[in-house]
Amino acid sequence: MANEAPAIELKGISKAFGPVQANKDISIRVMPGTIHGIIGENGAGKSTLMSILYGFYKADAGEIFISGQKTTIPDSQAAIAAGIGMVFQHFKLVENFTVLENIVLGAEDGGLLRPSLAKARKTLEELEQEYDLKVDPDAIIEQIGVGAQQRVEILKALYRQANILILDEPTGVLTPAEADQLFRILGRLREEGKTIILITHKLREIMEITDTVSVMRRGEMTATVKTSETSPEELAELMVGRKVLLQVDKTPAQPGDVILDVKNLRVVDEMGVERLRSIDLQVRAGEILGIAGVAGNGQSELLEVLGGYMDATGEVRVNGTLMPLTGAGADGRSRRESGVSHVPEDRQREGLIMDFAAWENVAFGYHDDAAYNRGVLMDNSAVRADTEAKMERFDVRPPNPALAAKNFSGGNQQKIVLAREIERNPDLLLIGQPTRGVDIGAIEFIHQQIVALRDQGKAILLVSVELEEILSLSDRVAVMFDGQIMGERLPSQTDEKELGLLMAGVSGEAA
Amino acid sequence: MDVVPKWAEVTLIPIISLLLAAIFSAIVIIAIGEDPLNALKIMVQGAFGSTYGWGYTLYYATNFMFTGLAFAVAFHASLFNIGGEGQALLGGLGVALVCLLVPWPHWTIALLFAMIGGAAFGALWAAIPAWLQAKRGSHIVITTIMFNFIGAAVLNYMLVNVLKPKGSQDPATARFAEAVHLPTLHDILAPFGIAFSKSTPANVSLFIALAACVLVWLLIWRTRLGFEIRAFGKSQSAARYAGISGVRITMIAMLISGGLAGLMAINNVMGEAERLVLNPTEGAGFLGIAVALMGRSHPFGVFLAAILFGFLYQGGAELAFFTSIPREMIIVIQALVIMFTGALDNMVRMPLERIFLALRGKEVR
Amino acid sequence: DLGGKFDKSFNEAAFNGAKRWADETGGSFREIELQSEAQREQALRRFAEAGSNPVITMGFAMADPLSAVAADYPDTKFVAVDVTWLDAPNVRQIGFAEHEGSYLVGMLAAMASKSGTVGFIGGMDIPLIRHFGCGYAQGAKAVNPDVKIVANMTGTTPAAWNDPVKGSELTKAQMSQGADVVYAAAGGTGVGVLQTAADEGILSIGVDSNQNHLHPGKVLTSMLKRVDVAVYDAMKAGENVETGVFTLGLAEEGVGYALDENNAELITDEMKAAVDAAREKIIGGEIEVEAYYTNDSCSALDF
Amino acid sequence: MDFLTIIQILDSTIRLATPLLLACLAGFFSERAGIFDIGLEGKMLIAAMFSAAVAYVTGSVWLGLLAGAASSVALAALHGLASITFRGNQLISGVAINFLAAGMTVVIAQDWFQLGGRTPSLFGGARFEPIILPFAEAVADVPFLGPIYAELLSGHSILVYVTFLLVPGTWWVIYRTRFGLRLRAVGENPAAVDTAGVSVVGLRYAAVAICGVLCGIAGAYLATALQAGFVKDMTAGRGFIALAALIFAKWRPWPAMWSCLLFGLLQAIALRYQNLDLGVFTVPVQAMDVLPYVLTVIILAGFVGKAIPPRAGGVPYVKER
Ligand SMILES: Nc1ncnc2c1ncn2[C@@H]1O[C@H](COP(=O)(O)OP(=O)(O)OP(=O)(O)O)[C@@H](O)[C@H]1O
Ligand SMILES: Nc1ncnc2c1ncn2[C@@H]1O[C@H](COP(=O)(O)OP(=O)(O)OP(=O)(O)O)[C@@H](O)[C@H]1O
Ligand SMILES: [Mg+2]
Ligand SMILES: [Mg+2]
Repeated sequence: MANEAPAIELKGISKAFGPVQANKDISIRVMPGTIHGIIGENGAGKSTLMSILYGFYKADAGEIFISGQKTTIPDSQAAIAAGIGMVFQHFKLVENFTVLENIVLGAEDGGLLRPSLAKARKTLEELEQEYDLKVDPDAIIEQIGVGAQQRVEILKALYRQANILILDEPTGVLTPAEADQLFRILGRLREEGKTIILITHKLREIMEITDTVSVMRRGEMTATVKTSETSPEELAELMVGRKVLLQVDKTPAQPGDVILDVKNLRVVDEMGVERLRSIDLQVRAGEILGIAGVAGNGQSELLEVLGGYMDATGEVRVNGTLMPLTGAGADGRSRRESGVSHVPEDRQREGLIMDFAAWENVAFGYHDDAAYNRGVLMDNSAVRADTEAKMERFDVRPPNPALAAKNFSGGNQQKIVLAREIERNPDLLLIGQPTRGVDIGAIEFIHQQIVALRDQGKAILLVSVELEEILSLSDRVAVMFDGQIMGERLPSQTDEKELGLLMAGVSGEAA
Repeated sequence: MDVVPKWAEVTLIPIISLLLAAIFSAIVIIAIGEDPLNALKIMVQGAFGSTYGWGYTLYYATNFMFTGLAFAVAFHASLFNIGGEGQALLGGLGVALVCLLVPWPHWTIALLFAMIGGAAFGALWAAIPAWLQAKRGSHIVITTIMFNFIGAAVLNYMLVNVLKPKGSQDPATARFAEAVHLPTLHDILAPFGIAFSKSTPANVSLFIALAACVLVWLLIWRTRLGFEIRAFGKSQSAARYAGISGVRITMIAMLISGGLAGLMAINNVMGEAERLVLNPTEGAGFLGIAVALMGRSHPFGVFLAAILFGFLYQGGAELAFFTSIPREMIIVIQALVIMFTGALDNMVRMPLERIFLALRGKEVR
Repeated sequence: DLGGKFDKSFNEAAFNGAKRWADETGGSFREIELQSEAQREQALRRFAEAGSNPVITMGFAMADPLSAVAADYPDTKFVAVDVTWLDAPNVRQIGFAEHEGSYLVGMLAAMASKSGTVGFIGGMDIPLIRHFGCGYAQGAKAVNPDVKIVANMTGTTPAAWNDPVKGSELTKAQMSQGADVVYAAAGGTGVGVLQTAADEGILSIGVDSNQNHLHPGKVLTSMLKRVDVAVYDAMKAGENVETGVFTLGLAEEGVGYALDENNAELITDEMKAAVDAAREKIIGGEIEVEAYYTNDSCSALDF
Repeated sequence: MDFLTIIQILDSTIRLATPLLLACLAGFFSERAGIFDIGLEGKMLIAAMFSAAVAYVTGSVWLGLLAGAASSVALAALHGLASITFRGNQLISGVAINFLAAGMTVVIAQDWFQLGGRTPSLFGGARFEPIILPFAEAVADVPFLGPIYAELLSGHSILVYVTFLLVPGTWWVIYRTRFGLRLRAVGENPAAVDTAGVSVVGLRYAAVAICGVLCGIAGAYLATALQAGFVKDMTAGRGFIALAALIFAKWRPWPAMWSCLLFGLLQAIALRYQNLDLGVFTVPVQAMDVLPYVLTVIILAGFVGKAIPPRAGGVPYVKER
């Protein structure tokens, strides 16, 4: 193996976006038939580096060698020709196209569509057999789950006969089950002799599947080690530059009286499909109720109803007072007034306005607050000051209130949302996917904040597809499947396996 | 993450863009066998060379400020209100009715009510498309286009069949009473010992337009409502999460927008013509779109763009007086200005960015 | 007027009059085509201050600005075409009896029509145009009491003056209603009317200046409004042009119908005879052609 | 109203709908590729002027058509430069192009012909003559079908038939060819096209060019088929109506045809029945004049509902900032 040429070798890659040096003189070599992990904080430069390898961005300096040959990759076309495929962090699919159309796009043979599609359909079946990548070729992308969408991205790469596959934060949006399936697939691909680069924030995955791993910090490659010769703790330290607690340490909860009381909650969407079927649940002061479940089983709807912006029938009580579920009073603002804070699942679409400056985002939703206003006018300087304080306390980087939300990394974007919602010290905090796409340094911090809030005697409803997260944070775990609550467990008395079954719809008794 | 510093953004880029527009205009003028430098001299002289020129420049600018602001407000809510023309027409009707139906004792009171009338009619004309957009999802671009045509017909009907004085050949209302004539800049500045040309249409409305700029700025950047309008405009999904009602914002933004467009009438109808004629707006509503977009929907930008177009209008008129350059040449120049300052700005910005990057290349992290 | 020079009718006629004067006398004149309402007054002052004398204005829309400006320049003479209702000492106001001219072409239309249906296509729906239509209708009815008159306006926005496509469609629509002679008083839109009439083999009638040559043998005639003459005379008179109100009707040769080699074979002798007779009668006052303005309505045609 | 009248109204509908449909399809290609275009009006106008001018000078309508298309494509290229290459504001660029055309046409025409921005009237070979379909005369007297064929279908200029053939053509290109797939994709998510190794810029320029050609034909149809020459501003707002029709049709080819025909029909009716006499009172001409617009609004509010534009529409494609 030593004398064999590396599948990929990068030499002295540098890239700046305007003033930001995203990559500084980076060199790595990845051997064929191996899985190479890349970890690093948000904004460390991982995605940029890979985008350069895939010809999406052009490097300012540096050389690329593919299996020994020096290769210039001016655009994605060249990358594809060189046998490189990439699954981006934010998928690059045409939402209203079918799976098949997305796969042939750019790889059609001939001017006419029909033959290309027919051929693709055949190849697709073969690929499905080979790697059990199951997707309905005629499904519309926006109607299939993220897991399936990601399989489409992988199929896209394989359809283009990629030998080198790059995955940027592939499991960020997947359930454990889906993640395990993904890793089985990656395993197969490795056996086939394909080379894989895996960017992730989850050390468990690194340890589980990679052969070698590189660590990036502030645009530089700080270390490359054999996975077998390292430990999560060491990696975490390399990555963040300090010791990181990988487990949440929390005292047992002292539940107080009921804060959130939900009875027979139902939601029917405009297509007449039942999204929530008679949900009953309670959250007490000083406890965290975790809602586990595969994405798309009603968790989002539950949060939106409780958050006040989806119509529903049934009863929702906060501190004993009935919340309107339709018409006037059924909106985020009134909910906030009655002591409910909400960290939405999708920070980029709902939690933040990406074009707004950080300080505007901190005021967002609370812009009526007396503290932010002087008479009829808003007191922007007050908001800015408050934002600086919050950024300080939540250690948002860079701590610059004037910077637009879109220019913060995912982790820091999430911190801004949390700062806004937690600092209101609400009676009830609704929080969805708190650490999706966020680096471990930030995860540790966010988890601490959540627990701290609980210890102040607040009620917290946590929705996450990360079982690990659910288990480590929650005091009680409820599992949702197909708009229903399949069962409730105590973290101490259950495990990922049992929950996995519940999430798959195997009812509590059976499990 | 902007590379080009603010000062350059607001000075260098527009100036270079204008230069480019001027150069291309010159090429066209040469092509039709005229002398561009002379033309430029005439335009600048005519527009800024005398209080007389200023009077007209500011008069046109006033119109554009109103319609520009109107478009900008709606645009902040990501509503593309092409209906400024029709809303301004109806505003004219409102102003005319106010001025004709009541024997006003003094222009101040008349102006106050004329403003209410104009704004109300303009807002009304915007309200229907707004409601259709908010409630029925009918595309506001179509509905406002349609309402421009409908507004023109309404005005035509009112003038020809209702408001036209009997026996007059001119499809226009009677002249407004002396009492409601607005003081011109001449009247206003005289007390301060400033001799301003007597025969220009610029009038108090100018100051109302300026006030409107300030108020709109406050509204958009300093009030809760403005915050909500911008939030809704940037991300409807986020607005929904925050409990900002889309219907409410759509209606309010469009009402304000239509109201501002309608307000224009106090300048052209009450201030200048002092009666309501056919087609009193003469495309100011459409030009407002360009003015707003060029001004980046910021009141101050709108103000500058409005002055610029006031200059082009007045300078253009002078050009027509003193040369045989066809009047359509002015439209060409306007087009080039809009193109270069509004749409091709990156053509200037990109090279500048490279320069500035090179300058501060050292201090990159 | 905002219509613009070379509209092939009204403003162009004025321009030609001015040119004729310039060519003959070698004198010079300055002209401006307005593009905005505010410029009406502006232009008047500009010329007055520049010492132009007389200052000639075209179109009724100049009346209002004139009333404001004229007084400020007492020793400048103004000539206002299509304006008759101002009281200003230094303004020569020239009105045309368009209804009389229209009456004559109306007669010709009715006589030339085989179907007994004639058409009228106006530009923008304004009183002046109705005035044309009204005279036309009376003329047609005079020849053939039960003639059918199809009247249309092109539109209600200024675009109506420059929409030949709509002009064509209107012509076709009127043909389908039986019209076989169409009178166009619609500026640029008229170009489309005459064109379509020629293409479809029916007759058309031009307006203001002689448009017979546009489609030789296919334009029945043109209602002449001798703006050129008026302008020419005014310029000839120069500084000391006589002020006051002048209405140029048939008697003054201010209006009439065009007869030239292009339409010679279309106008039979008896048609000519009949029309000329009517002309005399109108001049003699035996025929009273009703003007639309008198009470904003028209007995012969309703709009 | 009698059968023949209906035929005549429909006949006029077709003539009025043709330029709308051409412009509408033009906008279709551009906007499906993610480039908003409110400059249809301007492109039609300049094409009308150049087609008429060149047809007059050369005496060949086909050369005229060519010139018209070329001029329109030139403006389209300018729009592309602004909105694709320099990622400018597509709306401003569109507005500018409308102004530019409105001014340029008159300035140039005046400079060439000294007719105040008109072009001389066209005769014979310099115009598109109506085409009489085979046996039109023969079957003309056949009851019902005869007139439909002879009056309604026959006797239009070649461009009309081409235009209506373009509808299935467009449908086929967009939904059945590789180019169509990529075009739709680039309008929905350019990043997907880019990462698939296809040039976003290339695709968008292609779309804009097609838009230019179609607008060119539309302008030429106005000036050399419907009319016999150019008159300033002769497009009279048809570009905007076409835009409305496009949105109305939710950016789909067949509905685009129907909505254009609807607009044409409404206009034809309005032209045919001014001053409708309802016995009690007569509807004023103004009311009939705006009928098409009023009905559009009503239909829009009543039946069409939300129209979702191509997702990437109007936003320049930027991957680095
Ligand atoms: N398109 C872009 N334009 C400008 N700057 C960018 C762009 N993409 C990334 N950057 C800058 O480059 C730096 C590295 O970004 P990159 O996406 O590579 O980080 P990352 O390691 O992928 O972060 P994450 O873990 O959140 O995915 C960021 O801090 C950002 O400031
Ligand atoms: N267009 C851009 N301009 C400036 N910075 C950008 C841009 N796109 C991404 N970035 C920065 O690059 C870094 C990584 O961004 P990336 O695209 O990987 O998503 P992200 O920020 O990691 O979000 P998530 O963590 O949810 O994936 C962040 O610092 C982000 O702010
Ligand atoms: Mg990344
Ligand atoms: Mg990330």
